[in-house]
Amino acid sequence: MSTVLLITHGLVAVALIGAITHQVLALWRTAPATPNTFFGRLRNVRAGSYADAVAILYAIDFLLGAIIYASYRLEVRPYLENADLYIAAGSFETKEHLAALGLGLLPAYWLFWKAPALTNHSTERKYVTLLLAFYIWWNFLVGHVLNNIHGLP
Amino acid sequence: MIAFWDVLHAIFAMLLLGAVTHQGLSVWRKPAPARAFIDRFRAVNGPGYANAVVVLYLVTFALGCYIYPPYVLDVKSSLFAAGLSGQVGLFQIKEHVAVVALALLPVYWHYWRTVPLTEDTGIRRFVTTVIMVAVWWNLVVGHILNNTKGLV
Amino acid sequence: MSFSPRVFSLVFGLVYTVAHLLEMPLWRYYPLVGKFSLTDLVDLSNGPSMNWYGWMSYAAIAGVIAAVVVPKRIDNKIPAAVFYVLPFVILVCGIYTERSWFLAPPTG
Amino acid sequence: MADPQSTLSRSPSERLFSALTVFSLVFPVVYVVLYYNELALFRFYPLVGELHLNIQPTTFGPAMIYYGWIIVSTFAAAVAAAVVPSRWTAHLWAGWSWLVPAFATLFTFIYETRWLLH
Repeated sequence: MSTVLLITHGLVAVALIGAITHQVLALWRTAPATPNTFFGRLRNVRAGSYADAVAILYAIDFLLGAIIYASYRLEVRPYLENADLYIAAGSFETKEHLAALGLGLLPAYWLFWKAPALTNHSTERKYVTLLLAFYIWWNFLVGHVLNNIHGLP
Repeated sequence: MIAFWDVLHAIFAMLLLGAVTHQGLSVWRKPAPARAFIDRFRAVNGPGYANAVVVLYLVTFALGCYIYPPYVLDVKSSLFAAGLSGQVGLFQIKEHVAVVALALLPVYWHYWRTVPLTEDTGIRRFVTTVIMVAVWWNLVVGHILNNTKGLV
Repeated sequence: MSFSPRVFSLVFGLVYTVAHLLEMPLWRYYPLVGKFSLTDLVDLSNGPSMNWYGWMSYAAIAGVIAAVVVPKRIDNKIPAAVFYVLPFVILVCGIYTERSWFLAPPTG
Repeated sequence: MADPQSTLSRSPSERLFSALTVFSLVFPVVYVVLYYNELALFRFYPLVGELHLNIQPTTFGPAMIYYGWIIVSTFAAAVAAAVVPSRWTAHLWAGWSWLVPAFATLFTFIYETRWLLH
């Protein structure tokens, strides 16, 4: 069962990383995107339209992660400690904390995009979105590396 | 070091999944204004993705070829010894599914970039959908196997 | 001289399937010892052999030759319906040869 | 002359912005304090699938206090966001809403280097 939840966690993360990467690239674009190129299309999106998707996907992915975290704690963490893989264990700890900090950032993130009253806070919006994107990418990479070292049963 | 290539393979697979899913869903969409998020996800310019899908597929495929020997030596033998031959069989099928999409890549590109979009819409839609499903199958199977035993 | 993507896809898929069904790789790779061989190195100390690259090599060579050699008028005669069938041919043959992994665990 | 700000009732956007800023400031600070000091509201023992307020014997398996950190941080941040009057935060720089989480992130990386010294 945790394999199914893990794969789902991974697939939701793929959708989440797609949405936040589209948004960040569009948000931080300085020059106009060159049309008809892959990278140009990646950035040539309406950044605001991703806020709902990112918030919902993040919440779902956090919940899935929180559920399978118990299996990780029972199966993977002891393996890492017995195998002296402390950097891997420590990396996953940062993943855990960054996921929580991202959850705490979600209201600010969503409101900076959605609340009409906050439209003039473009600088804050850029940094809040960038920070959330960093959390998502970091957790995605660390999650992959850890899963490659030792999976869930 | 092999773990680096494995994660790189996964990242390119993810980019490929994004591009081919955008295009794959767009070929089944009837022209209409796109308001909801999933509609905008599908209301993309299909031809614009063909080159990206071909390049991303070849890079992902090449990375897969590179990490395949360590998989045979390390993972396949362990799974077989552990009696998980069903999972080994799943990965064997992943090989063939990868070749199905590889074989279709030239004709996929042909129908997107050479043939006028008003012609051969059926085969274009079918070939694009097959490649999309193949990429999804291989990504999920790859993750299942990686979860069972990784490349270290 | 032109290169026909349709002919290439068709020939690549069919040759791969035949090479795979007949267990006939152009070359084999032995990852344990890092050796390439055109023949089957029966000596077990070489570890497992990988034939997948060899099947694809046959398919790629045949595909490229056909894509260049086959004239345009024949290429145009290939019905698009062929590409509705080709994926299933490759896949069904692939699953058929791998069935033993699911039925009775194979010996090697 | 009376300060117009204090006499006028705050607009919904100001209250919203104030609550948002407070939530974003309080959550990371509370969360970091909790995990740095390993303070647990409750402990979840996945091996036996039980929640406990107190520490259980080792036969219960490893204890997880992550869930508690999340719940307490969210609750504290929400209460603060509801309670803190917007006139206190009216002049607060909006950038704190990302800078404080950024500092919390930096602290997390520094703190987790402890695993390197294992």
